[in-house]
Amino acid sequence: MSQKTWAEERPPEDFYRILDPEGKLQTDAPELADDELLELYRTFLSTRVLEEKMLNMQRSGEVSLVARTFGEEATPLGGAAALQSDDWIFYTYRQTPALLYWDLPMAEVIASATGHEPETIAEQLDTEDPPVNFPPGYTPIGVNVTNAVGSAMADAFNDRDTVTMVFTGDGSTSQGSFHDGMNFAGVFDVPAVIICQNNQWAISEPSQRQTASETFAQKADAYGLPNERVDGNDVFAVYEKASEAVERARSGGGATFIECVTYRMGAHNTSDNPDLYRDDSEQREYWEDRDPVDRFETYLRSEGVLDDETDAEIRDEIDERVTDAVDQARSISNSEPERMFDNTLHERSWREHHQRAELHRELNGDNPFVDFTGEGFDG
Amino acid sequence: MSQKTWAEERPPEDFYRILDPEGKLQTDAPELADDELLELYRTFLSTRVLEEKMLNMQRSGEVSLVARTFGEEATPLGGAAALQSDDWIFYTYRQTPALLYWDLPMAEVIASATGHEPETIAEQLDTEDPPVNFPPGYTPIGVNVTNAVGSAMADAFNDRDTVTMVFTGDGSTSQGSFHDGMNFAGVFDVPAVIICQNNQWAISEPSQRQTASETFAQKADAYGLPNERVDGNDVFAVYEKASEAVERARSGGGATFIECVTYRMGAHNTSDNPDLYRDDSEQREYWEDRDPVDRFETYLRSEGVLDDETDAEIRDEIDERVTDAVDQARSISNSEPERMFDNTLHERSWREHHQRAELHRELNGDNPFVDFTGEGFDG
Amino acid sequence: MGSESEQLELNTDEMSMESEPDTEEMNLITAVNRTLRQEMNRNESVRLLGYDIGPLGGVYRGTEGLLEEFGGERVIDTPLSENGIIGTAAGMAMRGERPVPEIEFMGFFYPAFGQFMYAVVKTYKRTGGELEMPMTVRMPYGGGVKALEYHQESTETYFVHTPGVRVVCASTPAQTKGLLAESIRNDDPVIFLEPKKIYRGVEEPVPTDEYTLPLDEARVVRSGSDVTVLTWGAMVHQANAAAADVDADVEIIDLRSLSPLDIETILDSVSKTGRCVVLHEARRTLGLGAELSALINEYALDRLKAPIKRATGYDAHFPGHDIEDDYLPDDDRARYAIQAVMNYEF
Amino acid sequence: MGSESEQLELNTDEMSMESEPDTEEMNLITAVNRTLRQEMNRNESVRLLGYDIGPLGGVYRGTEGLLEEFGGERVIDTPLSENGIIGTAAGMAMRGERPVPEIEFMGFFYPAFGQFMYAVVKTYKRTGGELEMPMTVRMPYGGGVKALEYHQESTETYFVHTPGVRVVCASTPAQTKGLLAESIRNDDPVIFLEPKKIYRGVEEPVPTDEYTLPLDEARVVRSGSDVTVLTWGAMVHQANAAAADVDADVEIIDLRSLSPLDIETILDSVSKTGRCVVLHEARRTLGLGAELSALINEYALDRLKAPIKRATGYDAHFPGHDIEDDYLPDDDRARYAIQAVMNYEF
Ligand SMILES: Cc1ncc(C[n+]2csc(CCOP(=O)(O)OP(=O)(O)O)c2C)c(N)n1
Ligand SMILES: Cc1ncc(C[n+]2csc(CCOP(=O)(O)OP(=O)(O)O)c2C)c(N)n1
Ligand SMILES: [Mg+2]
Ligand SMILES: [Mg+2]
Repeated sequence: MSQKTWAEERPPEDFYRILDPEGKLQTDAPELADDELLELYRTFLSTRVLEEKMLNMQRSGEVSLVARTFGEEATPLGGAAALQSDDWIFYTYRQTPALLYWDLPMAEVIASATGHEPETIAEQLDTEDPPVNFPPGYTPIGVNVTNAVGSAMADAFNDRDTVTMVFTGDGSTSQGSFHDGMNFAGVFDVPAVIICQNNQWAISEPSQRQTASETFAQKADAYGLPNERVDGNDVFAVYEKASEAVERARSGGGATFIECVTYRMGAHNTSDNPDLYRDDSEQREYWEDRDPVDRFETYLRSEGVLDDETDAEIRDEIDERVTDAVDQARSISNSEPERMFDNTLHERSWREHHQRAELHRELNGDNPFVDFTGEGFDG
Repeated sequence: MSQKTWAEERPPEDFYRILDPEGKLQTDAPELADDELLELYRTFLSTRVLEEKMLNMQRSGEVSLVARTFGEEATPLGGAAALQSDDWIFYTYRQTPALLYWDLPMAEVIASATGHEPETIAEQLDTEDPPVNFPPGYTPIGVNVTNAVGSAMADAFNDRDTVTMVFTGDGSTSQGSFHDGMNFAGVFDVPAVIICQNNQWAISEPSQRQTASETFAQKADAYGLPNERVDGNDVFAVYEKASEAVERARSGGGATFIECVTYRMGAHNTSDNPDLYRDDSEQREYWEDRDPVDRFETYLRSEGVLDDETDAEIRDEIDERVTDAVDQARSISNSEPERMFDNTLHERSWREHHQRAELHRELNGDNPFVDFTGEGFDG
Repeated sequence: MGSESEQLELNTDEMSMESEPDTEEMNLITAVNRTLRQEMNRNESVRLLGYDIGPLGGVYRGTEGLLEEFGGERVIDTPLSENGIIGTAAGMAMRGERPVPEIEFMGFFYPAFGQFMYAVVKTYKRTGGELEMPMTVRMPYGGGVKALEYHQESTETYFVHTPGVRVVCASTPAQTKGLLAESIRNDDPVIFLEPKKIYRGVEEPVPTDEYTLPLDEARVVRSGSDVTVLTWGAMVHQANAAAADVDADVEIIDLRSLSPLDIETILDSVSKTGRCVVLHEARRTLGLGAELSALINEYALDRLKAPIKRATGYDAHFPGHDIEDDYLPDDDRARYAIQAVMNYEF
Repeated sequence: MGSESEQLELNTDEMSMESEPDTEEMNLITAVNRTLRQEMNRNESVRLLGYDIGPLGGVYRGTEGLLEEFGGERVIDTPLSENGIIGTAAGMAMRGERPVPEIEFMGFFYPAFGQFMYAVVKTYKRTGGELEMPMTVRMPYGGGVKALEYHQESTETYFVHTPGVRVVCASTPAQTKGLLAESIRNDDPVIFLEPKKIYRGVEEPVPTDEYTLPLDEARVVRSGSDVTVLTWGAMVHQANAAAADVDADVEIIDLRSLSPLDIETILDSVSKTGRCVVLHEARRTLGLGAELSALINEYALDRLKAPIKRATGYDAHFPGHDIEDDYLPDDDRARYAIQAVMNYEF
């Protein structure tokens, strides 16, 4: 009977790959200029630095929970880089590179982990809107897939050539909302790209406990969507297939489903302790050898796009930006308690008015329950 | 802009078939003895007679709503015939032949359309339990697929060799509960057979509006389940593939998904008027030519299993049974109003006790709102 | 059922119209249909989603003719998934559309509860007000039509307990027009309940011009000094019938907005009459009557001359046809409750 | 938080045990774990389902060690779908199993609302009592742990308004053991709420022998003559703290069963004290406090010396960490409510 940890099953590796684990091209590289390549590199690094920093802040209690992208960065990065301004990205908690690539202010990323009310962050951080649209990251999983497809329906019906990209985890494919999003995407032929960031784990459950399908890519069959399966640790492969999908979507060819095979190197988040359920010493080694950043760096250096000097410059710049962002985020003061009522409905009802008054009294040390007529808090 | 009715798209016909539309064998018939063949025939006919009778009862207001299986009978019949005693069938409102094949009393079928409380039917109809288990037919769709898979999980975990079969419509595959059932079936390798009775319509919507997948069968890919696609109007084809699936399930080989392609010849149910949304004169003709009963009858006669005399006997016997069943069902008197509280929870709470008393008073013409102490209705 | 004249009177100044508007006699479902058409003409972002709303025009014909007039990108027949409908509608709303999904029956909303809770009611807050969710979910609700299980439910509690959404219920054709138009124009998500039992039962003159009715004001259907009946939807008509048939001067309030409540109108009325009955189809326990009673207790206890009685559905599953009339509250049950509180003495 | 001695006393005769039972000091989550183990040993049909309940032992470790002891067919890690968990559990229950699904957080139950409404609460009725649905859905609920959105909810209203299901909430380790065991043995579906804030905060001696506590009896935590506080779960401890710190003789009732309610105990208490405060984390509108207030109004109005006040969460989304303490009711808010009703004069 006894089962202590899961035995992992490595998924098939017959996926699309451009850059091999040693950082050598297996086939033609995508057409990217040097500055575009460096932009990818910069995002890789800034993700690592930022997340490392946030991890420290979590340890010291400044932020409450951190979920890292570590080791999976090529997937959100390659996907996001395939988009254009005005496109939409529906993300989860594991796509930091997609946010940073499109200049979602780092301070906002940090702030969102502090647990401040959204209005507080918006007001106290004087930041610019990124060129790509990010709806909110939300906690419940699967939900964003359906919403993203709705977003793409809006584009289709308005004949806009905007594309919506959505990221979902492997575990999240089990949700009804994943099913709905995929199905509606097929029926309405929408300009969407649905990316499954298959890191093989959903908290403590390996993907063989999530589905019996051999690949996640083949789930697209159920919905009549074209699919791709790529090495999720190869930013070129992800970029190329995402670009094809974006192009198809933008030109009216409908939605595509892309499985990016990667691996969750660490804990689910800072509340999690994977030692309890997986013994991944062997897997770790295997996946460390396939690290997306190392691989890309090797390539850049071998192509002469990156040298020690540029690297140092980039790293310095990132350190500075992260430090600034941390300062900015730290400067946010706690919300006014009454904030909790903001943006519930557009207009204040009697109830809202009344409960605000109750809260106000309580905070002032006055008894909030003194209204016995319904008119006690007026005027 | 204007769209008045749907243009139908006939699904691909590259499915498994044994008996061609003319009633000729395309390949070997399943091994069924003459009495088994006649049992199938008898169920075909009794379904038609019973449903016709119920339609009349609906017109005269004796039953409230009738959904017919007309033209689709081979699918539930062939599926159900592949089972054995003690197996389980989770059905919807469109599998009357499955119920009748396994001797679910006709009177119960009729009674369930009268809108009597379940307890009333159970008490007033002195009927025997059928050899196969039927959980209740429930109105919300998709739900039964997950429940059936749970039933099969129970069998698997208890090492029983019972099989659970579940029927779902094409439209119902869009529900999250379908997704969940399929997914859990794959992951837990359960002894279940999931049959999609694809009659190409979900009330007013044709299946091309339900999903972009070319076939329903291929939806199984998403869940790692084997699938079959059969001519749903060919009872032999359905029986054969269902039998293989049942055999696989019973011997520990896990679940199978079977798409049976058929066509809803009539209205969704007696509240529906399909003329409003489909112009199916052409389709009807096509599908009438493929009528499952005609086809099977032709075969039986050509094989000498059926002749006019046997046919007449069977029909007489059915008429008698249906007449009896109608009489039985008609004899059910309306529920005692207090029945509504039965079987909500096992024990009566204060609330139930109290509300029963209120109802009782109301029915007696007494004011039910006279208790102002909470003790008014005691003893 | 008694006379229904009172509730058919339109409180015209409420509609801020000139006197003597042109009207057309119509029933409630026709008012739904006309209002959808009006709003779709008025604003291109209004899109209908649901199953069976296209060529069929809805199982109750609420969307009849709209596909022909507006095409398949405005009247969108979807796959058969309530969660998919609400979830894609939410995505559309995030992009500036004004989706008006139809859920075929209130009792089929439940599979959509995830999207409802996670995307619909929270987006506006979650984005600090940046993304709005102007969605109006239409649902036929309520019993008395001898339909199968889940076709007769009245489960507004699940919505009323939830922040970030309005719940509106119309009781007459003219009310329907004004409230539905306002719901669609409103920037909050709205659950719009249509009492299907009286889709076709009751006709009244409905002004042909555009008008809206406020979402935050209950409507005094009938003034009285002895006892207040709080109700909405189809039950307004039962309350009227009871009022006509009881030895008390009954004030009837049609809540119209079930969430948030117009507490001032409610308290004013009960403070005046000192007695109150709540009449609703929903199950009693934590039906909206519970909140109404609690509010009155909290803010007008000293005005109460009698306990508040709740004439409601019972805490049981909606029963079979043969006894559904015994389950549902009606004018008799309303009358009993009125008499009970009238006869009460401390 | 004030003294917590009172509520830790075990009402031992309630457990029908001999005097002086062996006990072990433990916290609430350990009591959950031990009780699951006990019931799994006692009855082979008890099977746990959920995600992360296997090798991880639950994100709160409620199922720790159980996979190793009972194997993967008794402790079933499922795909990540609440609807799938509840739906397959329902199918298993139809086949005579006693599934005990875990929903990781109450706020993630919503995608399962379809299966819950269609299969769980209705099967027993739908089959005229032939098929039972003996399922116990365990869910950590409630706030105060500085977790993300939907990890802090208290939405028992959705369940309490629904017929065909029991709703039970434990407030101490010893209560947990007796109530959870009884829930699992009970033939009705039970929503079993675990106050995660005090999973580890409070320890008490728990009898080592098997015992059950009734699902239909509220518990008088502390007797008093001036005012009744109705509460449950983590708030019982806040009520105790408030009672210790207020100039009134407070009676505290831990409801234990939120549905159906033990109305007799409630009415007895309020009839005695004449004053009542409800204390709950849930949003106020149609929180269970509404029903309690309405019931008291209906059956004990003439005993009331003051309106009933509801010290509750506000009608807003559960806020960010920075202000969650201002959202949640605590001993202060309870005290204010007690004082308000104590000082009230007609
Ligand atoms: C509806 C819902 N159920 C449960 C959770 C709790 N939860 C958060 S993340 C997670 C695992 C998700 O796994 P996966 O989709 O593979 O994404 P990953 O974390 O691996 O990126 C779970 C169960 C949730 N957020 N939402
Ligand atoms: C959850 C839910 N939503 C909506 C309905 C209303 N409804 C009843 S049958 C039906 C169509 C089902 O189509 P399909 O699955 O193809 O089955 P068929 O009627 O063709 O046999 C619909 C929408 C329902 N019963 N349950
Ligand atoms: Mg994952
Ligand atoms: Mg169909």
